[in-house]
Amino acid sequence: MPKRHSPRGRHRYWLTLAIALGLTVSGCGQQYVVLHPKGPVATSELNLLILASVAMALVIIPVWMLFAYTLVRFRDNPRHEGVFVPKWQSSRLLEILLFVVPLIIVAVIAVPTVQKTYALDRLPPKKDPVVINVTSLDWKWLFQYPGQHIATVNYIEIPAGKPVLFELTADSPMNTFWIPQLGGMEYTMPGEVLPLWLEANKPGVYMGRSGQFSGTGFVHMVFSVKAVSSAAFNSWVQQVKTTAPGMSLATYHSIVKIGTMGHESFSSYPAGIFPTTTHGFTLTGSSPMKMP
Amino acid sequence: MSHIIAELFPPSTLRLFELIADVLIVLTTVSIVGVLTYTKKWVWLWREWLTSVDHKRIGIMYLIAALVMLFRGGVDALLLRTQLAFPNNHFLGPEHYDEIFTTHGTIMIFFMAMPFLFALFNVAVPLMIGARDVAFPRLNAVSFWLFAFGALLLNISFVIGGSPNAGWTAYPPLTELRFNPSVGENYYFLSLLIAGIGTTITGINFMVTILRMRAPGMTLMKMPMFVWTVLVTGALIIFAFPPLTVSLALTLFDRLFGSSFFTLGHGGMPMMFVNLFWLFGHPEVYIVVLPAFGIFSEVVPVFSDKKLYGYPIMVASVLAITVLSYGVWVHHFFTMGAGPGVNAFFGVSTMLIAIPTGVKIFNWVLTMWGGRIRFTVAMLWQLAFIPAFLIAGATGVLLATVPVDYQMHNSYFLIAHFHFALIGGTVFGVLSGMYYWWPKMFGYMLNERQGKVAFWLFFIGFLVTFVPQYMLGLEGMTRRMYTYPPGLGWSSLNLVSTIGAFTQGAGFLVIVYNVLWSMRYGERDLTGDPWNGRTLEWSIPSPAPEYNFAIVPVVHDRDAWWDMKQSGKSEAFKVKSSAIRPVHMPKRSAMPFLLGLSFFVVGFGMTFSWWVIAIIGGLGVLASLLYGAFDYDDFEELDPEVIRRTEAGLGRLQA
Amino acid sequence: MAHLSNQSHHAETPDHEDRIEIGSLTPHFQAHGFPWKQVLGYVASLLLTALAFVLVMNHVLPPTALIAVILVLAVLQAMLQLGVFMHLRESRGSAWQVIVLGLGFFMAAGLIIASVWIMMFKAGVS
Amino acid sequence: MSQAVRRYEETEQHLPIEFADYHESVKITGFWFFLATDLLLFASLFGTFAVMRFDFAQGATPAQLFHYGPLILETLLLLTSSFTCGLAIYQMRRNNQKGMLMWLIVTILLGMGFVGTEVHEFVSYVGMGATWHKSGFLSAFFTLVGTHGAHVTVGILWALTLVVQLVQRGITPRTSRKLFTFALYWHFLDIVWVFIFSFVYLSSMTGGRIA
Ligand code: HEA
Ligand code: HEA
Ligand code: CUA
Ligand SMILES: [Cu+2]
Repeated sequence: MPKRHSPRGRHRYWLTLAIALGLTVSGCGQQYVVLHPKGPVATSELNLLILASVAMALVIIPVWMLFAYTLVRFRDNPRHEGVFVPKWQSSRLLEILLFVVPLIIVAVIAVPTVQKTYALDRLPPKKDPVVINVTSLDWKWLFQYPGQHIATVNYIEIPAGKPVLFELTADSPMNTFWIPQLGGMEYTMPGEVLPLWLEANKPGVYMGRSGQFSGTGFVHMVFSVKAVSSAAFNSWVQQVKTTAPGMSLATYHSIVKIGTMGHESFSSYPAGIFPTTTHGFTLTGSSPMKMP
Repeated sequence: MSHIIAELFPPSTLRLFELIADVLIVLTTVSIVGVLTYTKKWVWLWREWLTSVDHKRIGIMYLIAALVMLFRGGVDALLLRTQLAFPNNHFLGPEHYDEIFTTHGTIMIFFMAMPFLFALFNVAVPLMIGARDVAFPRLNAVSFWLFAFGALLLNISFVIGGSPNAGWTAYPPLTELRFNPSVGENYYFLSLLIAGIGTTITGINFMVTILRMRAPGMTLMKMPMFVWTVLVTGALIIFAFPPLTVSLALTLFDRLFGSSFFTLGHGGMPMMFVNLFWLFGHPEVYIVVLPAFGIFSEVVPVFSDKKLYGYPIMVASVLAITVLSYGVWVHHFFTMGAGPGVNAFFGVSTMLIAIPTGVKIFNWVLTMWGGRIRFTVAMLWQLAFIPAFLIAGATGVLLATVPVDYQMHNSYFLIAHFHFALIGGTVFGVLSGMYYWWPKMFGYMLNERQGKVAFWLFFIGFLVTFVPQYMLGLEGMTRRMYTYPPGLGWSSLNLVSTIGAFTQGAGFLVIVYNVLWSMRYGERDLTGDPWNGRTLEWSIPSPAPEYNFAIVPVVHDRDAWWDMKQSGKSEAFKVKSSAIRPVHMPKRSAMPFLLGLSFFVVGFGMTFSWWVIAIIGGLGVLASLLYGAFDYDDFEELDPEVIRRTEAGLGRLQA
Repeated sequence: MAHLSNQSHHAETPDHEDRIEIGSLTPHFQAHGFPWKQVLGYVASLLLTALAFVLVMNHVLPPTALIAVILVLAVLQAMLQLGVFMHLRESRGSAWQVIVLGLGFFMAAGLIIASVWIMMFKAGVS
Repeated sequence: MSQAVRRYEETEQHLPIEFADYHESVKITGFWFFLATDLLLFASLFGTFAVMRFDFAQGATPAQLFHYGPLILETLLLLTSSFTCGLAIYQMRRNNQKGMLMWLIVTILLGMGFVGTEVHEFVSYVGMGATWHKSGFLSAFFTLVGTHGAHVTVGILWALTLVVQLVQRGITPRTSRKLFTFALYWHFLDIVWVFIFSFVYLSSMTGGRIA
């Protein structure tokens, strides 16, 4: 397993830089959710963002300066004086330079991009993650905890410090599942189940939303994520199991109906509403088709 | 009867602001119609314009249509921005908002950017390569009318039946009948299919024109840079539009004929639509930006008084961009989880495009280096493009960084990226080209002072609109939200952005004023070469005569006209009376107009599943095509005497 | 190069660059005697087709290999049609269609292969 | 005068009639480019089919549908029509109007036979309940093969108008160019069919499947 995080020291250095950047640009604020990660995935993505931004700044700022200088120095004046080389149109050295430097910068971004793309695709080798099956519906989020056999709508609780594996699908038009402070988004699509793992570093409440338009109620596809200690998580599960109502197939069908919903929890859910095989998935979700 | 009316005018079409805009357009049309009737110019309009196959006329019609559509799409943008100015705003409801961003995106890309570019293709390319017309003049008119009637079809959706409302990308299953039973999406698919046929023909037409009709001596490596970019744009079009056609047609089949391509059940596979759409969609963004690059490569040398720096490298990078741009489409759906192998491959291929693009940027700066820069309006748009496009490109590279895209996808960061590219690249480019070639099109100049006011308003407004949107993206605001609650930190940035949008609107109004004022008072261009140009279009009078070149020029140098002026041969370019020969000219034809109209009827009928109407339209299509097939009388030899008289009238005949 | 246009006449002298480039790909074309080329092309195409059918009908190879073989046969057949019946290399001036069609085939293959690749998805959850 | 120009003038006399007129020859170039876009159109449909070829849902599978009989017949008809079309062009270049027309009409008849067989095939599928509504696979199959069939149908109609024009006007640079472009179109459809029978039909009859 390759190291997924950069050494602490450099990490903090970049973070400070980011914060300084954020501060100067727009005034500091926690509202820059992407810049204030609360988990390893989001942090890793932010680090890459910063690396790439710095690399881009190294290109852009010199070019801007060169450009501004050119405009001032070579502007036409009434007496047409100054350097004037109307036929100058090539310079081998310059051309090689202008090709090689961007190539290097692209390489500097591309190599970690490839590394991280692979790394973030793999669950960290910590033992058994919490699995949450996510189904996007019009216009609400249905969460099932197959390990705990409970279900919730529009909110989840997760244990902090432990990876959570989300398995994403849809019984509706597409959406994306996004909790900016924990990490990037992934699509929920009918007929496919996509995995996404995230983790919260410490307890807190994080906003989640959909990033893919799915109709008039799409803005209401927000959910909250409450990260709590493992113990608190277990007792929450127990509480849901004992106090919440069960979900029958009829309840599920009423949830599927178009409309928005508040937070709900259920002590059980009917079998088979989350697909185990993909393709040929039916709308009701109740009779997933076998791949031939 | 009443049910037909209810179907045609459901409540959702009664939308105040759209109506205002449409009323404005209708009023303009009516007043034009009135003036025409009053001055008995109907016949003139039909004979000289609607049935014209002259590339210069077609170019001007494209230009007018594009400006109208820029207004239309711009009004949409202002409505969007007004709704988003404050949290929990109730200016537009969700249904209305969804329809507006959809039409805004669709109109701006397909019915503003593309026709604006085609306007400039038509106006400039044949003149730049010393040709009498394009390769297929009649098909050129067909392209235009398919575009125009396609645009009309989309535009009537606001008034009749209901608008599309699922974004310009129209992902199923949201666009499937089950979730979207109104006819709006039918309008979207059909209008784009119809316009798409026209676009494909344009692509072929200009490729063939450029490859087969250059003046003698103009080898490929002596072609003006703009011509090169049009050539590769043609290649992009002919390879990119078929996937679009297929993606649109298949969804339409699902909707109208009950197939199961992208449906929720029956083994439908919505992601295949996404795949096909972006197989087109990514090349499309280069289709709209490469010609803009070409325009800059013409404008910069002229106003720097200097040869284009690094022409061969420019050509090479254009070709590289073309080829690469086919291999990157997955970057629009990294987050659809095709796996790390796929994502890494397409992430890296996307980044590679930065290199040839960068080469072009450097070359423009180096072209100015050591020149004498004149800050005309055409040049100002170019100068604004460079810093803006650098930001667009840099943020594009951030988006190509796969894990970063997981956080940025569909956020306002993306919205800001592509407006920087589309406005900073394409819109600045076409406006630069419009100011540059205006005298060649109309024979008079646009007022420079007014043009500069418009430029500064638009440019500053543009920055004020879209820079805050990058920050909104980092704050987690996603696109296509009709409203947002307070307390997320989004409010003030949104307000700033809205103010910027209205500033752009003001800039646009000044452009309109600039055009109208100059029509009356603008300085006439008597020389045909007002900018001290370098390419062949400046060697002939403004506006160009019907036959373009009395005598086809012979090219010896890359900057052909510049070379003639430098070597003192421009006088010799005056026409020798005895050298004038008859010119093979295409004849005007009603077929293109009627074909477009028939397609419109087909589209309208299919939208409502009124098959009788659709079949009538189909018969019209067939009849037009048959007429075209059996019409052998479609060109004439222009009498040398006419040419002699015209040239003499322009003072261009050698004694 | 001389100033061609000065003595230019519409029907006779090159008005267009490609007419000067001509000779780069001259048409080979035969109009006398028996159309051997066409007949041989037809026979060859029948043979290729028959081969594909026979291979599949008798399942001579494992499926994957079989599919590969018939695709190769299809490509050969396409080249045959292009060469024999479509006179691919004939043109007046440079044979631009060779380049454009070549690119087209390349893109078409890329489109199909890449689409299948993309749609295979991650194999489950790791 | 340069060597290139001289070479041009030498070759011009040897140009086949459809290339003889400059303006007409430009149209041939254009038609080739059109074929390139049509190629991509079919590629998009092939891609769709490739991706959806196992999405049978509750619908029929290839094993239940496809049979060698109609497939062999269709293939033979189309390959032969490609050959006769080639002969028509051959006669056109020899300026043999009668021969040209005869082969052209044979081509049309063979094309009609092809379309008829295909329609029959489709009708039998639908009779078995395998409509394109049933599954993604059937949608993709009918659309890909149907688009090809529609192209052939358009080709037949086009050829009919050409017969009229050729009878009316004889073999001129213009009519010959039109026939030549028709021939390009026709052979192109033959190529597409080769890929259809290989990739759509035969591949699914190999007994296995590539995932
Ligand atoms: C004119 C239009 C245009 C142009 C030119 C571009 C150019 C680029 N675009 Fe953009 N893009 C769009 C229009 C455009 N884009 C649109 C409309 C969308 C969204 C559609 C939608 O979803 O609705 C989009 C979306 C989009 C995405 C998808 C994001 C997402 O949905 O999650 C990505 C991701 O990779 C991307 C990347 C790029 C890149 C890398 C370039 C590159 O070509 C940029 C290259 C240029 C430079 C990099 C600057 C100059 C270079 C140098 C000075 C050299 C040195 C530089 C380096 C070493 C890096 N674009
Ligand atoms: C070339 C393409 C192009 C251009 C030029 C523009 C121009 C503008 N765009 Fe647009 N935009 C897109 C292409 C383009 N856009 C696309 C493809 C989308 C995605 C759609 C989707 O999600 O599907 C999009 C989406 C989009 C959004 C996101 C909506 C959302 O996701 O919720 C926003 C929001 O700010 C926006 C704003 C603007 C603004 C302010 C302008 C300004 O530049 C406009 C300038 C204004 C004018 C030129 C108008 C002038 C008119 C007047 C002054 C008359 C006033 C009269 C009356 C009000 C009656 N655009
Ligand atoms: Cu910015 Cu904390
Ligand atoms: Cu892209």
